[in-house]
Order: sequence, then C-alpha cells, then structure tokens
Amino acid sequence: MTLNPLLLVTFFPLIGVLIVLLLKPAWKNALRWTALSTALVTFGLSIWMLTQFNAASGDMQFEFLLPWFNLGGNPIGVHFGVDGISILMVLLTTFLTPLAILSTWKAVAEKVKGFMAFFLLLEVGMLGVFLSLDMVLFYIFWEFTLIPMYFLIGLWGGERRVYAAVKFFLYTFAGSILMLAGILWIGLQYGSFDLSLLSSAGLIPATAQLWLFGAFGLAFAIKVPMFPLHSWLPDAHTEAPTAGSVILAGVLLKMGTYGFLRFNLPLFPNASMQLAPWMAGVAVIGIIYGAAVAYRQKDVKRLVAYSSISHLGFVVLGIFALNLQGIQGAILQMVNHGLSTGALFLVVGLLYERRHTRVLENFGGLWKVMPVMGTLALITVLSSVGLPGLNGFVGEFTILLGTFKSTVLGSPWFAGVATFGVILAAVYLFHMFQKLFLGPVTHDENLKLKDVSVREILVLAPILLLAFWIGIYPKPFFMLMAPAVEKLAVLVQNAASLVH
Amino acid sequence: MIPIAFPLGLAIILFCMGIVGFIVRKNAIVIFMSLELMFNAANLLFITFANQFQQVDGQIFVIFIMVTAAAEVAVGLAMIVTIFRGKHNVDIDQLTNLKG
Amino acid sequence: MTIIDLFSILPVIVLLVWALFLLMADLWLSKYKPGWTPVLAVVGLLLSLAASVFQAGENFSGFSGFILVDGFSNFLQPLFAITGILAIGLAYDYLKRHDIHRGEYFILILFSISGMMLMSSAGDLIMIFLSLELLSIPLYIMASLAYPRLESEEAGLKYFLLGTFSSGFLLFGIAMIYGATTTTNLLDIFKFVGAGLYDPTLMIIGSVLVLIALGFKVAAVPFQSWTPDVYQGSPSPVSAFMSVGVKAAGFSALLRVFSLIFPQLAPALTPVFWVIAALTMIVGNVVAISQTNLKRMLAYSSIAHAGYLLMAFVPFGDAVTRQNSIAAALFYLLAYGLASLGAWAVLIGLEGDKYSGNTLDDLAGLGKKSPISAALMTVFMLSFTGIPLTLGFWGKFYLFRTTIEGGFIGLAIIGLLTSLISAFYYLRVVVKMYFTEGETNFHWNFWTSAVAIFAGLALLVFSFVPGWFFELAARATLIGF
Amino acid sequence: MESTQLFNLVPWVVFLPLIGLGINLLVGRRLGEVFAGTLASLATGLAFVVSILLAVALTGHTEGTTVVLADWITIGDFTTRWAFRVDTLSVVMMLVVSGVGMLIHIYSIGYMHNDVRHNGDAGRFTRFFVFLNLFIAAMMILVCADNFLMMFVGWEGVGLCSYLLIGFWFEKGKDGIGNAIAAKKAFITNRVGDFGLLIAMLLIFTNFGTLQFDQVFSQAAVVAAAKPGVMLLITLFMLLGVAGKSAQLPLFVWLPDAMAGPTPVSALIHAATMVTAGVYLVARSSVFYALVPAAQTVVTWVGAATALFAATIAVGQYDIKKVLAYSTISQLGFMVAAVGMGATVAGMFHLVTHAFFKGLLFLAAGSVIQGVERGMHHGAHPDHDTDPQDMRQMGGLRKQMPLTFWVYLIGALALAGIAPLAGFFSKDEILLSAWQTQPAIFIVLAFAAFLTAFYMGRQLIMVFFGKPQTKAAEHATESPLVVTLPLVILAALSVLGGALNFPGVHTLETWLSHTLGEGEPAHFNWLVAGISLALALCGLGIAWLIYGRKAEVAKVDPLKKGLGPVFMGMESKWWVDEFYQAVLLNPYKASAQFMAEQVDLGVIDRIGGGLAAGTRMLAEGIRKFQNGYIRTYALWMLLGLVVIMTYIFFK
Repeated sequence: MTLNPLLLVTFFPLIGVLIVLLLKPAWKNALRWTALSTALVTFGLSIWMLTQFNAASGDMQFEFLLPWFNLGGNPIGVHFGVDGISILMVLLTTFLTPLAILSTWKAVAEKVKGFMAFFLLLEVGMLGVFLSLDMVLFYIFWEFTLIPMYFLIGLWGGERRVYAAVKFFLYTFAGSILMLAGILWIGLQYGSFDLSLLSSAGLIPATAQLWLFGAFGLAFAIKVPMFPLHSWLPDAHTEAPTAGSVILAGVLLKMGTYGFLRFNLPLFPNASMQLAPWMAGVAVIGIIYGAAVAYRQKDVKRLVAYSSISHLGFVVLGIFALNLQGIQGAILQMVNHGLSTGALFLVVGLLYERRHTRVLENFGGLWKVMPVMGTLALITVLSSVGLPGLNGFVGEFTILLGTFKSTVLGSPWFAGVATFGVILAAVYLFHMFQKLFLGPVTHDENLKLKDVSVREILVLAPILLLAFWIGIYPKPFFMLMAPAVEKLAVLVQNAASLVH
Repeated sequence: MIPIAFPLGLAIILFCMGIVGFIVRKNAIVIFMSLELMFNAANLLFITFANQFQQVDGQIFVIFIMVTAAAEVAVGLAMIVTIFRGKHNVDIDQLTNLKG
Repeated sequence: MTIIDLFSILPVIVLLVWALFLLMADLWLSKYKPGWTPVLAVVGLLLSLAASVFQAGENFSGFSGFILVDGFSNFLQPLFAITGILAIGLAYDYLKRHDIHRGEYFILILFSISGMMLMSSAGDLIMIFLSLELLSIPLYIMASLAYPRLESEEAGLKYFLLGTFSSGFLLFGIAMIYGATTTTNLLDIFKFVGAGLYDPTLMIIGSVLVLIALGFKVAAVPFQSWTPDVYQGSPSPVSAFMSVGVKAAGFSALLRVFSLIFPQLAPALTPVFWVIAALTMIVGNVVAISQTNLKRMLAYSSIAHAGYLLMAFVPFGDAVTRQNSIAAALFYLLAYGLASLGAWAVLIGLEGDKYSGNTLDDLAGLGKKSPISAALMTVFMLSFTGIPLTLGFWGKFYLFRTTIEGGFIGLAIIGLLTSLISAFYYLRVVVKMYFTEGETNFHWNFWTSAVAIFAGLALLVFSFVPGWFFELAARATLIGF
Repeated sequence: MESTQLFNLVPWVVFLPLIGLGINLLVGRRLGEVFAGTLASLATGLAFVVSILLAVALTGHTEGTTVVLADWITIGDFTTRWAFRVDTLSVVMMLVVSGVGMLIHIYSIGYMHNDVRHNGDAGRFTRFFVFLNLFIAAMMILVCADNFLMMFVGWEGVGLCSYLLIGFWFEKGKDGIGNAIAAKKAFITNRVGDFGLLIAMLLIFTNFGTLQFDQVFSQAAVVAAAKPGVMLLITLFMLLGVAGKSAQLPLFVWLPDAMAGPTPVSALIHAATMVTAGVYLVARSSVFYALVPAAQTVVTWVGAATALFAATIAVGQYDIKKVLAYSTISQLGFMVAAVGMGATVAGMFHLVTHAFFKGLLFLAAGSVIQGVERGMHHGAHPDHDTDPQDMRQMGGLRKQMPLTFWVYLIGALALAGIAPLAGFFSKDEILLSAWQTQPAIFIVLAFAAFLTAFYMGRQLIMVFFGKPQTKAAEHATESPLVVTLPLVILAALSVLGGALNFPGVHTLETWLSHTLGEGEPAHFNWLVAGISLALALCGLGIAWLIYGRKAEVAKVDPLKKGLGPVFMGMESKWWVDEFYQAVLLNPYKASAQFMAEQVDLGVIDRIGGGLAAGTRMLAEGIRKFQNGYIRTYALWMLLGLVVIMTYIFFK
C-alpha cells in the first residue's frame, strides 16, 4: 500500500525527536538545525498533501482506518482523515512550528535538547488532534499535548512558571475529563467511537445532546478559552517561553474552537441550535471583557493574552452563527489569530530578548531606535486590529456578517456589540503600540537596542506576507474550506429539522 | 435441645465484648484476649450451626480456626515482646508516632 | 485426594515446598552465602510462575470445591508471582543499606504469595479465611522487620492488631453465612441463594461483615486507617509489596465472594458499594494532597485507587456488566500494580540510610541528578493520573466505561473529578523533580532500577497494545458464573 | 473604440502610488531626498495624468464603467470583488486627490527638507513620502471602489495614513508623547465612525443582498418602500461614519489635534482630501438620503451646526494652524449641510474649491511657520521659546514674506467668500439651496459664513500686518521656489475655481448629473449672493476694526473684553474634549481597571485557587481523624459497620 500522507505528516516529527534524542546535549546548533529541518520537512509534506487534496469535495480525504483493538464490543480504531476544515489547521500548525523553532535560536540557550524534543512532540500531538476521526484517538492526542506544553512552560518559562504550568495542566485536564465521560457514554450508546459513523443527522436524542454538548463544550470552552474560564491563559502565556506562547496562541487555542466545529456541531446539532444564543452571548461578553481587561495590563504578554480572549470570542461567535458566513469566517479567523497573535508574541519575544522585561513602562520610543522592528510590529498590530486589506478584517467582517444575519441567533445585537469590540481592539492595541514604540525614549537602556537581525526578519516576514495575502485575496482559503463547511451546515440544518 | 437463639445470642454477645474490649483497653495483652474472644465467638457460632445442621464441616472449621489463632498469637506475642524490650511497657496508646 | 486436587494447587505447592526448603537452607546460607537466599527465592517464584502458566486455560475445581482453577486465578497467580519477584528485587539493595538483610524476608514473601495465590483460587469461605491469614501473618512480621526501629515495630503491631480485628469480622461473617446457607462452599452458596434456600437476615449480616473484613484488606474507607501508618512505618519494599499484593488479593476475594452474594442482595448492597467507592476515592485523593511524606502520599494514593477499583463493584448487580467489571478491575489492578511498584522503586532509590529522604522535598533536583529515574517517576505519576499513552489511562478508561455502562454516571463523574484532584499531587512530584533546584542523594542500584525500568517500559509499551490485555482480562472469567 | 480602452487604466491610480512607495521603501533612504521626493511626486503626478485620461474618456462615455480586477470574498450568497468604478463623480474626486496631492508632494520636497532638520532626524524624510504615497493609494481606493466594502478599505486606509502622519514626529509634542496621543485619538475617533459604517454595511447586505453600489442603489426605492425603518437606520449609521471621517459633530474633536502632523499633511489629508471622504460618501449614496427625508434633515442640521460651532471656536484660536483646522471643520459642515439638503452638486463644488483654497492656506501657513523658524535660527544665539505657530508672536510678515502674503491673502479671501474668488461661488450655491429649502439652515450658515470672514480677517491681520512681535518674526525669510510654486498654482486655482460651475454654465452640474441624476441647476440669485458677499465684507471689516487699527496686537485678545465668558468658551473649544474625557474616556478607563483588577484577578482568577484551598482545608480536616491511635481506627471500622447495618435494615 502507498504511504498515507496524513500518517506521514503527523508522525514525521517523531523522526526528528529520535535524532534529537541521539545527539549530544552539547551540540546545540546541531540540535536546533535538526529540529528546524524536521519542522520544515513536515511543512513541505503538508504542502504536498495540500496539492493532493481535492478542494471540491467536502468529505474526509486520505482516510486511514486501522482497527486498533476492541473494548467490550466497541471497536477503537486508528482513524485519520482530513477535510477542508482540518487541513487549514494542519497547515497552520506546520507553518508556525518551524518559525517558532527558528525564533528560539538565541532565546533558548540551555537544555536545548529537551526543548526541541518536546517541541516536536507537541507538533505531533497537535497534528493528531486535528486529524484524528476516532473520539478515543482524538482524546489521546488532546491529552497528550498537555505534557510537552507543561514541560515547555515549566522548564523554560519565566519566574512564576511552575504556577503557570500546573494551572494550565489542571484547567485543561478538568475540562477534558468531562469530555471523556461524554465520549464513553456515546461509545456505549452507539457502539462506536468513530466520528464518521456517529455524525449522521439526528442520531443522538435531543435531551442527551444537551448534557453531552455541555461535557464536550466545557472542555473546548476552557481550551479556547471562553470567558469566564480563561484565567489560565494569561499566566500560561506570560510565563511560557516565546516559542511556547506562539504555539499556544497560534495552535493550541484553536484546538478548542476546532473541537466545537468537529464535535459539538455535527454530533449535537439540536443542542447547538438550542444553545447557540447562549454561546454567542458568552462569546460577545468575552470580546468586550477581553478588550477592556487587555487595555489595563502593564505586562505586554498579558495584554496580548487578553487580546486573544477577545479575538477568540469572535471565532466562537462566528461558529454559533451556524451559517456559512459565520463558520467560514470563524475558521479563517482561527488562522488569522494564529498568524497575528503569533506574530505579536514573536515581537514581544524579540523585545524581551533584548531588554529582559515585559513591562510596558520600560519601553517607549523604540521606533526611533529600531525602525525595521517598529514597522514589522506596526503591521502585526494592524493585522490584529482588523485593518481592511490585512487578514484580520476579512475574518472579522465575515463573522459579523454571518452573526448579523444569523437566523439561529435571531438578533442583530450580538453582531452590534461585537462590532463595538472592534473599536475597543483599536484602543488597547494602539495603546500598546504607543507605549512600546512611540513617544520619546524614556530609558537609556533602550537607546542601544539592536534592530532586528536577518534571522528575526525571516521569522516574522512569512507571517506578515501571509497576513497580506489573506487580507487581499482570501479566496483560495475560503474555497478550500467551503465544501466542508457547507456539508456541516447542511448536516446541522437537517438534524434540526429531523427532530422538530 | 435448646433453641438456636441462645447460643446465637451468646456468640453475638461474646463478639461484641471482644470488639468493645479491643477498643477500650490499652494493654496489648488484654487486647489480645479480646481478639481471642471474637475468634471464639465465631467458633461457637460454627459449632452451633454445625450442630443444628447435623454437619461435621462446621466443627472441622473450628479446628482450622484454632490453629490459625494459635499462629497469630505466636506472632503477636513476639511483636509485643520486641516492643517491650524497647519501651519497657506494652501500652499501645504510646504507639502513635505514625499519624496524619 | 486425587492427583487432580494436587494439580489444582500446583503453583502453591511448588511455592510452599520451595519456601520450606529455603527456610532450612537459609540457616546455613545466611552465615556463608547471604546473597543466595533472594536468588533462590526468585527461582522458586519463577518455578511457581511456570506452574501457574502451565495451568493456564484450565477450568476445574479441586479438593471438593475448596479450590477453583479458572481464568480468574490464571490471571492473578502469575501477577502475584511477578509481584513477588519485583518485591525481592526492590528489597535486595534496600535491606543491605539498612543492614536488616535478613533471609526471612524472602522466605516470608514466598509464604505470603502462596497465600495470595490460594486466595485467588479459593472456592470456599474457609479457604478464603485461611489464605487470608496465610498471606497476612508473614506480612505482619515483614512490616516490623526493621526492628529495633520503633516506627517499624509500631507499624507491625498496628497492622497485626487491626488485621486480626478485621479477620475476626471475617470469621464471624463466614459463620453467619454458614448459618444462613448451611454451607461455606461458594458454588453451593450461589446455588442455594439462587434457589432462595437461605436466611436473608443472617446472610446480609454475614456478607456485610465479610465486606468489612475484605474492605480492610483493600483499604476502603472507612476501613483504611491502617494503611498510611503501616506503609510509612514498614520498610519501603514491604510497603510496596503490600500496596500491590495485598490489594490484589483482597480484590480477588471480594470479586469471588460478592459475585455470588450480589445477585440476590444487589438492591441492598449496591448503594453501600456506591458510597464506599465514592468515599474512598474522595478521602484518598483529598488527603493525599496534604501529605509531605512520599510514603504516606503513596499510601493515600493506594487508598484512592482502591476507590477506583471499587467502582467496578457498583454495577456488579446486573449480570451483563459483571463480566466487564471483573475484567476492568483486573486490568486496572495490573496497571496500578506496575505503576505502584515502579514508584516505590524510585522512592527506595531515594531513601537514604537511616530511613531518611522520603519526603517530597527530597525529590528536588532529581531531574538533573538522575534523569532516567525522574523520567520513569513521571511515567508512573502520569499513569496514576490516567494520562494517555500510559497503561493507567486505559485502566481508568475501561473502569469508567464499565461504571457508565452500569448506569452510574454520577459515580463516574465523582471518579473523574477526584482524578483531577489526584492530578494535582501527582504533578507536584513532577514539579519537585524537574522545576525545583535541589540536591538529592539518589542511590542508583541495578536491581531497584531494573524494577523501575521494567515497570516504566511496560506501562508505556503496553499502552500502545492494550487490546491484548483487555482480551486477557476479559478471559478471566469466574468458574460457575 | 480607444477611449473605452482608457478606462482599463483605472487600477493604475492605485498601483502607481503603491509602486512609488515600494521603491522608496526599499531604496529611497539610500538614494537621498531629491530622488525620494521626486519619485513620490512623479507617482502621484502619473496618477493625476491617468485621472485626466479617464476624464477624457468619460466625455465620450459619460455612463462610465466598472473595471473588475479580482474576486475578493465569496462565501455562500455573499460576494465582493476588487472592482473600480469609473464615473463622473469618482473621477472628480480622483482629479482633486491626485492633482492637489501632486502639488503638495512637490511642496513637501522643500518643506520636509527643512522640517526634518528642524526636528533633528533627517533620516525620516523618505518615510514621509512613503506615507504620503500610501495615503494617495488608499484615497484612490476609497473614491473609485464600486462597492461599500472596498470603499471601506480605503476608508480605514486613509485613517491609518492620517494616524501615521499625525504621529510622524511621534517623539514630539506635549510631554514628548503629545503627537502620538493625537494620532491615536484620530484613529480611534475614526474607528467610532467606522463602527457606524460597518453596521450600515451589515444592514445593507442583509436587506439588499449585496454591497455593490449600482445593485444597491437600484433596489433602494423598493426597500425604502418595504422597510422605511431600515433605510433610516442605514442612513443614520452611515452618518456616524461621515461624522467620524469628515469631523462633524460630535466626532470632530480629532481634527484640531491632527494639526500635530507636518503642515503638508494638514493640507493634503486634513483639509483637501481625506476629510472630504464623508461628503463623498453622502454624495455617492445620495439616492438613499433622497429616499429618507428624516435622515436628510438630520444630516443637514449636523452639517449646519458643525459649521457654526467650529466657526465660533476658530475665532478664539491663536495657533495659525488651529484656526485653519476649525475653519476646515466649519467648511466641511457647509458641504455636509449641502449634500444633506440634496444639493449634492453644490456640496461637491464646495469640496473642490475648498480643496484648492484650504490646501493653499495650509501650505502658505506652513511657509509662514518655516519662515518664522528660519527667523528663530537667525543670529548668534537662536531662541527656542518662540512658538513658530503662535499668531501672537508673528505680525508684519507681509514685508519679510511678500509672496506668501499675497497667496495667503487670495486663499483667505476665497475662503471668506469674496467674489469673484472660487469660494464665493461654491458657498453661494450652498446658501442658495438653503434659502430655497430651509430658511433656518440659511440663517445658521449665513452666520457661520460671517464668522468665517471675521476669523480669517483676524488671522490675516495678526500674521501679516502690524509690527513684528518677536525677533523671529523680524528675521523671518521667504520660502524657496519649490515651496512657493505650488502656492502660486493653488492660488490661481482658488481664483479661477469658480469657473468650474459658473452660474448659468454649470459645467460641474451637468458633469456630475451623469452619475447623480438630473437635478435642476440652481438659478443664480442676486439677493442671496448679495447677502453672503455683504456678510463676508463686514466680517473682514469688523476684524480690521478690532485688530487692525492698533499698532501692535494686544497680549490680551480685545474680544475678551467684549465677549467675556463667551470668548473664553471659544478660546477653550467649548470644553468638548474635557467633556468627552469626563463622560467617556475616564469611565471606560475606570471600568476597565475595575474589571482587570477586581473582577479578573479578584474573582475569576481566584476561583481555581479557591477550590484548591478548599480541598486542602478538607484534607486537613480529615487528617485529624488519622490520629495514630489504634482504638480510633477500630472505632471507625465499627462505625462503618453500624452505619451500613442501620442503612440496610432501616432503609
């Protein structure tokens, strides 16, 4: 049989892990290059997969199904598959990982070996989450991602890293155990853990859907994170090493929103319909709340962390608009947030490397000192602010469009308030940019800061180019996801009609 | 032929005495005796039922139990002796270093 | 007495004979070749392991129903044998370092294990009592092996007194059941109970008393109080052995006894088990987070895991789920046993002379000092927590699945939440090892490490092929049910 | 047919500036000021040429066309594209933007040369032109978009450029941070407007199913009949957008602060082009407003009120640029009022002429400022306490800077509305339509016009007449040719601009009618013209009486005695900024602070920790029972037994 591209993409980083483990801890550059090249090859593989991918169909492709074992009559299979929704997440992962690794060149000076090993393991876990179609398999990968991230924060993090790491672990674990209960219940009721078998319309009775939605939803809501379950995020972000924050914001949070798309919508369509207004309401609160809190942060990383809460509020809002514009916008916004917030964290990381502080007050006037850096940071901020012509706007606008006309939500107020969040986004982000780069140079240490090096430009440039591309010509992205999303929307509609 | 209730009641009383003794006394030796009391209450019960069912197994069990009880006593006394060597008394209320 | 009868207890016979021989040989060996006793003990265990494997797949009873050889015993007996071998491996270096290298230890282990083996295949209540004593009495001695160390003696005496106290209950309970059903043979009891030929009052009292006695052995709340003290006071290898062997034996007895009592008394007993299981999980996990002594922490964690195992009993009422819950319990025992032995192994390596160095802070910096053992410890902790890619995850998975299958979602949720609490203190171990600076004095010893590595690898590797063990556990049916 | 071929050039009005800024971004710094400046000017100039060609093509095909470049967003039933609308309206805007833009580019070469040196960072010269080209590109997108969403790109794009250019000297200003704050203020205030526009677009799409101009406007009548409420909402939210961009009440506050930007920026963005985007938007969607009288009234009143309000403030200012800024707001009020009254052409006409003379005024003001700056640097020990923008420290400059004086005079008179300068005709048309439709509006606007004349007179006198008030003013010198040349051209335009829509000829009227539909040309009304001219003259006259006769300008403004508290209000901008500070900003800041500290750290963040602490306490509680006494343990076992028994027997 020919080698399945999904297996190749998912598990290729393991080869890198093996090599890394074989190398001597002292050979730091060798370790870095191994990790980087592994990540790059993985990216290449995912691109190759993209070329093989048939964008016209909304079905799962490259499906790989290998019966694993049987548990009391429940077959548990190694079932991978990719569709228009997950392929974007996969590409995002494989795209950000090498950049993140490249960004650690100077930042991670000791224990390089462990860092790289954990990082590649993390990539495997994330890809597995996005590609697995068996609920048990999904859960395994979902939980597995905790471990490398836990160590990345705990071993290479800031002062309060232990607290942050444990908090991160426990919060996510708390959510996922209830999801486990849900998974087990479904498996027992319907004799299978296989999504492709389960997500046929109207399978699960509406009453059961409600609490299953809760069980799964809680896990995902904590991961997203949605207000008020977010309090792990600022700590995790603040204490994690730069690369960790990038992946955390860029990919890990998407696991939550992806979960909503992959599980809650197709499996519990009625509950989704029923609870959509509530989810949307919480999402909107999150948008405003995150923006407001971000505005008053003194630590740059905390500020960006809260901005993530606000931005992901948009994503959840779009998902629960339950129409094409909303969902497609949400998916694109997942990518956008991955890019722009990832870039923001990279910028903050660069500043931290030079200045070893993240307190806003210690900066100011840096645009004069490091013009290139200033420009890159500005573009990043703009894409995060949702300036038309950059990626953020396309996502936000389509989400708002979907929400505004959503019949499920049935009220324009969600979109209205969310739109107000756009103003607040400008408030805190330009506040940040001003504190960092504008005004006079208030601290002499800042006067001799070096501008970005070629390597650092190499880290940021691809992200920003992609940001422009999505902003100006998002068509290919939408076309990639459209069939899958239409399938999903139809499924939800049918299920709702079936019961009523 | 006395009614079954009497020996049954006696056995239960003995058993409870054993329990109470175990809980209230502090001298290890006395606690030992209470344990024996509990065991023998069980023996009595076996005999009674064996007698009632006209079976022999019950009585055989009693033999087994006595043997094991003896073994336990041997071990137990040995322990108490070693502790006595150390502390020069056998007050179990002083054995509370391990707690929490 | 026929040859079949002897064959039915072949592993036990082998072990006992070997133990007696060794007992005499030790008189001479202990003087001239002290190193040989453990080796020979291991040989004996291997022999009986071979014997029990030789028995595999058989289904028959011996000694007129006193002994039952079935998938259940075939699953457990090798487990006991292996546990014994590992326990010896753990003790070898430890006893030397604390110069309590006494040959009795190894021989007593053999006796105790033969008791456990008998327990797993006991077909008669009296047999259960006898095997219980046979496995406990040696343990009483081993617990106080470290005399004249007071903690050890205290542990021994506590264990002994409370143990005897509980076996008093057991005995009285057996007598009651005997009175209720005119027999002590499990299969007969099952028949009579099924046919309704029994005195319900005596029966229920008796079974509750038995439940308490066995609950004591497996350390179920509120009969768990002895566990922390004894585990802390006894020499660590003994605690390790107890935490696995005794628990497994106790559960094997519980499964045997209650699989026959349940059909009739399910409505009465299910809620009891529900509450006990919930309490055990809660108390075990909650108290564990406030422990600073690792031995006590492991003790409480063992209580907690007893709670998880007890969950398997709650759906025991309906015959459909029963097979699953037996299998789940056995599978969980396997996962738990491996992780527990491994954790104790690391702890033993950590424990300095004079019994020092078994507090949480002594772990600080282990990640640097001895990366492998730290990594292994992490694996054990994750397996305890039930994180995927360890056998522990599948254990919990199967267990919770069974509980939900039985329709006890509430209990399952409690279990899940408590495992969240457990994550807290298991993680703390990892935090100490990796995230806090410190100087540990870790004694690397081949045998101790071998045990840890074996357990760690088993937990990791088998987690990729759990199906095989599920099959094995599923085949561990009880004869006659 | 080659003239239609010309239409396909339209994308270049965007691409050319982009190419210019691209090149400057990469190599501009290395190739020096002259190169960068000329390149940027060239890019804009070529865009101007393209615009002219388009205009030529339009004469043949007045219906115009749409040039589709590519799809943009397509989801389900929602689809937008990158498409350029070429019609008489958009081309007029293109001509103004690129034409005035080009002049200002050229001017900037000279101006910025001094400016960057005066502010001590010569390296920033190129950046200025990059931003300027970016602005031209964004403005072009705004004016030639064929759908609302693409227009929004330009809409926010120009907002960004204004942010960048206001904050061009981001380390200068009050406490060094003033400019940056002004920039932020501008952007966020605009965002508030954009919020309105966004909502309007959402409403439009949900009710029209498209955002394309032609399709939307063709359905407008139907929808208006079906859902009048919706139409009202759309128009009003749109008005919010207009108020943001065109600095109308209540969102005008950002424009005065925007003067922090270099003077060419004030001329180009904050007078000639960007701020007129709002007017353009209303003109573009005049179909909507025609259908919703209520909205029309609102728009008209907002415009008129702004016109008067800003004019009053302008009277009380001392900063030469601030006066012009408020005057701009006021003039924008005129335009908005005009388009509100349905006199779209008049609005557009005033927009064009205003672009000429207000651009001129700002540039001239810039020339004045730099003249004074040169004066400051003159002599052995240059003084730095002079504020080169404070009119009270100027005076008598007409001798030092004659050319600047003359062009400034022309501009001022044009703005004041003195016949036959451009301003006269355009403003007259607005007043005329007000006269015909709403007398009340006419009165307000007329008074505003009077004040306009007055404060311009005041400014002229304070700056150019009387004696020099400071050494700097004495030693001020005339600006170089590169600066003055654009002034002359603009001056010429300000003089002749009126011809664009000369009464009776109505070139612009007919030209725009192809896009806006036929409206009967306003017939020149001697009475109205007379009134407005008279008002203008006496405005100037009174200014002369108050300020001109005294030899030197009093330190205390003479009006203070006359008006007292009223003047205080004018001087301090009627405390609008303070009001917003108190009512909006501080409350938001406080509540955000509250959420960040009390709610987030205080409550939400504590939940997890609280649970952990609770568990710990529980643990400690249970430990008490584990007291080490064997008897206790036995007791627990017994208790368990008893409980179970009781449960079983008494359940």
